[in-house]
Amino acid sequence: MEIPYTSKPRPDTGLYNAKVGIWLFLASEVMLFGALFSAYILLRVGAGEGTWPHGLLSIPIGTFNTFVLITSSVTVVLGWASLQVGNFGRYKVYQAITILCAFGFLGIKSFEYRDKFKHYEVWLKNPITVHQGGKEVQTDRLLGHIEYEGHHPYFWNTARLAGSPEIKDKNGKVVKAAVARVESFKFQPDPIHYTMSPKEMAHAKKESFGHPHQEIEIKASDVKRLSAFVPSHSTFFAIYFTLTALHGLHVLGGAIVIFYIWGPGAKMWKTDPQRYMNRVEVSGLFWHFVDLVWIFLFPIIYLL
Amino acid sequence: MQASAHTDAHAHTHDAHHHEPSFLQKYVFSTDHKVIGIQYGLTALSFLLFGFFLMLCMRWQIAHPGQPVPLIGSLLEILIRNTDGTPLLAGGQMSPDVYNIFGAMHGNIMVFLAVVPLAFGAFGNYVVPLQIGAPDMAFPRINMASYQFYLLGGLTWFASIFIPGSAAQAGWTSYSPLASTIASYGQAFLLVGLVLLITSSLLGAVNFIATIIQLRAPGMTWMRLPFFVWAQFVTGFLLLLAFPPLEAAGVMQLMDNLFGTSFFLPTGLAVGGKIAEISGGGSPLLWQHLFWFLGHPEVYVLILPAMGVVAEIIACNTRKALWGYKSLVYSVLAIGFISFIVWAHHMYLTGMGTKISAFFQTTTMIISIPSIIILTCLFISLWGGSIRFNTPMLFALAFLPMFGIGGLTGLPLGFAAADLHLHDTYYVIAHFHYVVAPGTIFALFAGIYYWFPKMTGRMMNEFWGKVHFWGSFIFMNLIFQPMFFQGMAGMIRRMSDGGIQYAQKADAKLIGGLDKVYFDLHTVILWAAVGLAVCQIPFILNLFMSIYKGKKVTNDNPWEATTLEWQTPTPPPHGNFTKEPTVHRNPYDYSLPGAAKDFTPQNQP
Amino acid sequence: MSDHSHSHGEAHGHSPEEVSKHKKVYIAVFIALLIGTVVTVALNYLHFDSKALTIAIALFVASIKATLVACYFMHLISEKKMIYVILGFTTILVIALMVLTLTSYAAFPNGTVTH
Amino acid sequence: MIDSLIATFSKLLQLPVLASENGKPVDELIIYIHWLMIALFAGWFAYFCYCLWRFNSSRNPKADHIGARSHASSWIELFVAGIEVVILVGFAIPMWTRANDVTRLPDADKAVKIQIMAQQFGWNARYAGKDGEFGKQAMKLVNADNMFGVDPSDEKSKDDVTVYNDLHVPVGVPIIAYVGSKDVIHSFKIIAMRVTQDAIPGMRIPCWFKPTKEGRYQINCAQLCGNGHASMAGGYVTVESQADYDKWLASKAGGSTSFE
Ligand code: HEA
Ligand code: HEA
Ligand code: CUA
Ligand SMILES: [Cu+2]
Repeated sequence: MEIPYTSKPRPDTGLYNAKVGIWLFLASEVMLFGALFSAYILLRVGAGEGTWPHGLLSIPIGTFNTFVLITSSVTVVLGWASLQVGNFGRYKVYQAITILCAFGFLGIKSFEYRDKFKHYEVWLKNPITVHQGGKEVQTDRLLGHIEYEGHHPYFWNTARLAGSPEIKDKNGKVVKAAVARVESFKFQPDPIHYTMSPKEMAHAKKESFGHPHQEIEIKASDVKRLSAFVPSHSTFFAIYFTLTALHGLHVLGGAIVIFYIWGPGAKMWKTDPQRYMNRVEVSGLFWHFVDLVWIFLFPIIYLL
Repeated sequence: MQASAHTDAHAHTHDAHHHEPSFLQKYVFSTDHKVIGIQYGLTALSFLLFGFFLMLCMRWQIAHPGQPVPLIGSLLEILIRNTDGTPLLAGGQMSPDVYNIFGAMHGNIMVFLAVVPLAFGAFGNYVVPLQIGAPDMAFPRINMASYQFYLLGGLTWFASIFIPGSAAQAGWTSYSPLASTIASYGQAFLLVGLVLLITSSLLGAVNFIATIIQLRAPGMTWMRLPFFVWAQFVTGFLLLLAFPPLEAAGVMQLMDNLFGTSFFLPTGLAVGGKIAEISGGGSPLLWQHLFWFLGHPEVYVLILPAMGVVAEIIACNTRKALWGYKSLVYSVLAIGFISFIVWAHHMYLTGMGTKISAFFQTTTMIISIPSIIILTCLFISLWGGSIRFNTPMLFALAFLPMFGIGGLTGLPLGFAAADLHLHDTYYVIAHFHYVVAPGTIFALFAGIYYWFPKMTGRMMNEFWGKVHFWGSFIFMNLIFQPMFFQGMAGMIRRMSDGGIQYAQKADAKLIGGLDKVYFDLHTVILWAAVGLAVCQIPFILNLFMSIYKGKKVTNDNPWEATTLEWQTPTPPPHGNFTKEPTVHRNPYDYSLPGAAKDFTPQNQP
Repeated sequence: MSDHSHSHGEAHGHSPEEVSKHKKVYIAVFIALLIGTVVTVALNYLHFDSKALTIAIALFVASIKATLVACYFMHLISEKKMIYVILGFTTILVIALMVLTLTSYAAFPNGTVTH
Repeated sequence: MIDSLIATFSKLLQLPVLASENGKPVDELIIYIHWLMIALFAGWFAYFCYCLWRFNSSRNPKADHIGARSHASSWIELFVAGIEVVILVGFAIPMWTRANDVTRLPDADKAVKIQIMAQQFGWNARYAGKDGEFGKQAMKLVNADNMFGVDPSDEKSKDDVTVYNDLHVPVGVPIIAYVGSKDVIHSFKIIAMRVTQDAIPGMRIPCWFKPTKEGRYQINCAQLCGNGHASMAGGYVTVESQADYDKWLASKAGGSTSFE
């Protein structure tokens, strides 16, 4: 006996197997992202005054990426619709756009990530005076960029400032080279801090527009805590990176599947067109779901 | 349909179209649900044995604090090492760390690597497509991937015991912050393995549900499904929808452990006298919520397939229809649904307010009603039967009172006020072991004895089966019954010394120390556990020897059952049925008035 | 499980006219999604004084967009009953997860302190 | 009559000594539920054994397709779906009021208040001192020498008393314990008082008990908290007369405990 309903729908349910499968899978995905969104809400509601970073992500980039993803979503359905009328060439073109969009999205996202890894917050032991929003402000928490020996380093944290000794294994071979201690570093503070309200932040940005960055020297001994915008910076970045990375993995997975069906798997269009269309539809459903998740992700992490 | 000779010939011509499959294709990378089912079964049984072995070491430690583990102590000393390479079992004695490691691994292995894969992966895979008259699962290759992810996850856990610092030691519940404060990669291995296992069960669940929805044979309407299939169907949904939140939680805890985030770590945490270098701002309770959101449905994943197996065997061996088939089906659906909203009964003692705990107490009481209905239906099914006491039936019958004890003792735990005293004592241990060990495990034994002839064409030995049954039955009760008393008296679980420090410190003026009897019971339990182990030897021998030496079955339906799996050739060929079966009747048409035989198969017009 | 001629399953079941009608719907939805995005972002730059209002608007627009995607791109508007059942349960459960978890935090007795 | 039944049952079930007022409803609840459980089990088990004997295939070679039917079946169905539901749910509702009794906090003004801070592997406690009020506390003041985050500049904190593993409480007075932890989750449990409260880092959650018997009791940790979980048994509560308690409190100097 062969497995039935791989391409034709079962009469009483009206569905073919893969369609049932993908919807079940998506149901489980709903629970997965639902749990993460719950965690987001909880951490956010539970965050103390002035500890939840906001306004640190680039809204224009996020918006652009949203457009990219929406576009890819519409090309998927249009491609599938083209197959419905037997227009394989049209389908090929539409899906090519989808795949390009997918990788475009990931490219932009990785660019954003990179930017975060060398953007810092420093908590000082004693407040200092800096320009913020056109006036002099006393503060012990600064955002900004580090310059050290002419580089903008990635991933620094408090421990990095203290350096680390050489590590040798049993045979005396050096497994990890010594890292030199940092005495002091240059810091270019941003004109804003997330402890400001959105309005104050917008104001500060406007005021400082066109002014060059001021540069200060910070002694390592004055630093209470230093962290790049990495997951351990705060629960905000923790959930930001977790959610977007998981979403990114879905984008990647979806793109690979769509590419496989589009390229090497396209032979099936000749042998079993109905099943081929089913595959396109099913991969499309997954793709729309990924888009749908982003529709919620974008406002809650970029805007709120 | 009973003519095997004819089928064999057919199967052969059918196969001739394809290449003769190689050994690898046939047994290792098979996409045949029956082979995958057997793979699941053997792997899960091995893990079951291993989980039991860990527990034997622990029971020894509890009964003999400070003494080396006999026989294998020195071997363990070599194998299990600290992060700095020193042995964790100095002189073959289990340190508290090792006790915690074994405890956490026992819980995790038993639940995720032994019972679920056996009940869902093995029986579900082997039996469900046969019972609904399908040629295979809806997605055979995904089915294979499901097993492979399971194996990989299991091996990850197994391997983690031997890494420096050894495996996870924060209990199977992995509560944060404890799980994030132990200096070993054990917890990370546990979480990675967990993600693999969740992937496996996700693939499995999608496959099962899609198969049951789509591949039922003509005439196999929903209300003609054998109860076992219903149980698996609901179990599939539990796995599908309850596991993802744990996956999310697992990923977050992995981030906490490896990338220094603070999802579950609050501000101001100070471990070992130092303020932790973390951002803080997280919530330890969030982990508990996400864990138990899975945790509770998970326990029904452990029990529902077992109930399914028992129902099949009882119907067959009483030679009559199950009483209240519809009530059974609706109850199992109700359990499935309600099990998602009772989870916080594991968290009463976190101190959440009266209103929310009233809500969870209500749902907990409500969910015991469908369980009672299921059990009652099975009991009433006995009435008017003609009961055959073969080995599968003995195990199935024993399941009923054992589950009854386990289930009933769940009730006091379900009330926040009573749980105040019983929480985290051996009473809880006894409660759930009554459901999972003499409950589920007995049902699984029953299933093995029952379906063995279908898988191999030979019967298992009845005499040794009965020895296995009576030995297991007696020793199981000797192990778990005393725990109720210990727990009620206040003995707390997860004590590496069996609670002895309470007694030692009990100077004359101290009120409420534990009496010596409760510690003496440790010895009883230890020897009962050893007895239980010995009683498994006849089973293991019987299982493997019967494959070659067992009595050959004389026809495809040795138990004279009605469901479709018995209407195939033995063992069923690739593709299962020689021609698509058509279903004409209810699943349990035993002893129909006026019928020629006392059973009428579902595909008989 | 009424089966109209609408079913997407049947082989080449769609007449070209129908498909071009569908395509128009897809394009319309696409434009609606773009507009929705622009609206959310624009509103965000207005900086309402009420934080709750900002959140409510953003989530409202997002829900509309999500509904559009689900209904039209994913064809949920004309899907089979079985799918509705599955998704219905899922929705209930995900809401239960969120609501019960959050309320249980709110329900601690008086005197509970959380940092 | 009921009381002596309860006392006998308490022994039969191996319930440990009870030394608090709040523990009484807990024990009674446990006992009532066990009566119910035993009744259900005994009934079903008797029926079960009867079936196995009566419907053995040698005694009853021909099965009946339907089995229990007509009157019998509908009666049993009614009995099951009806009685058991009623007992359980009907039982449940009065129990919630009990649950309320157990967890509803007594009037804070009339109670002795203690802050508990669990750590691996022991119990810190802080008393409000003579003035009956705790000094101000803040998270940001928490450091290695000041684990309760007490504001030393606050007058009210001057007479606060902190102890390690050695608690004293007066008999016959409600005690409110605000339970927290500085590292992992522990659980504050005094078995004879029937009081249990998880100690969760980042939270401070109140629970209460009202001791009725003077003497020394052990504090147990009921939540897995690491390799010292089993030996986290060094904490004691001494229940004594009000006078002794006052004397003890006065003998303690103020200040705050540090980590280790
Ligand atoms: C298969 C597993 C399984 C099953 C089915 C159940 C079933 C139930 N469980 Fe259990 N439970 C666990 C596994 C299971 N549990 C585990 C593993 C834990 C501990 C986890 C941990 O902390 O590590 C736990 C812990 C646990 C707790 C938390 C305790 C604590 O930590 O303080 C609670 C509290 O409400 C509870 C309640 C219940 C209830 C009300 C049921 C109900 O569904 C039971 C309903 C059944 C009945 C009411 C029986 C009816 C029978 C009859 C009426 C007939 C009787 C007569 C004869 C048989 C002759 N369970
Ligand atoms: C499905 C779940 C399951 C099962 C089946 C078991 C089975 C058993 N468990 Fe376990 N247990 C747990 C789940 C389970 N347990 C969990 C979740 C915990 C809590 C952990 C924690 O604290 O975090 C726990 C904790 C726990 C404790 C408490 C430890 C403590 O708190 O300190 C104890 C103590 O005695 C115990 C004992 C046993 C025993 C004696 C069995 C026996 O019943 C074992 C029976 C097994 C067999 C008889 C083996 C049969 C094997 C074969 C027949 C092999 C055949 C093989 C081939 C053919 C290859 N378990
Ligand atoms: Cu502290 Cu267990
Ligand atoms: Cu539960």
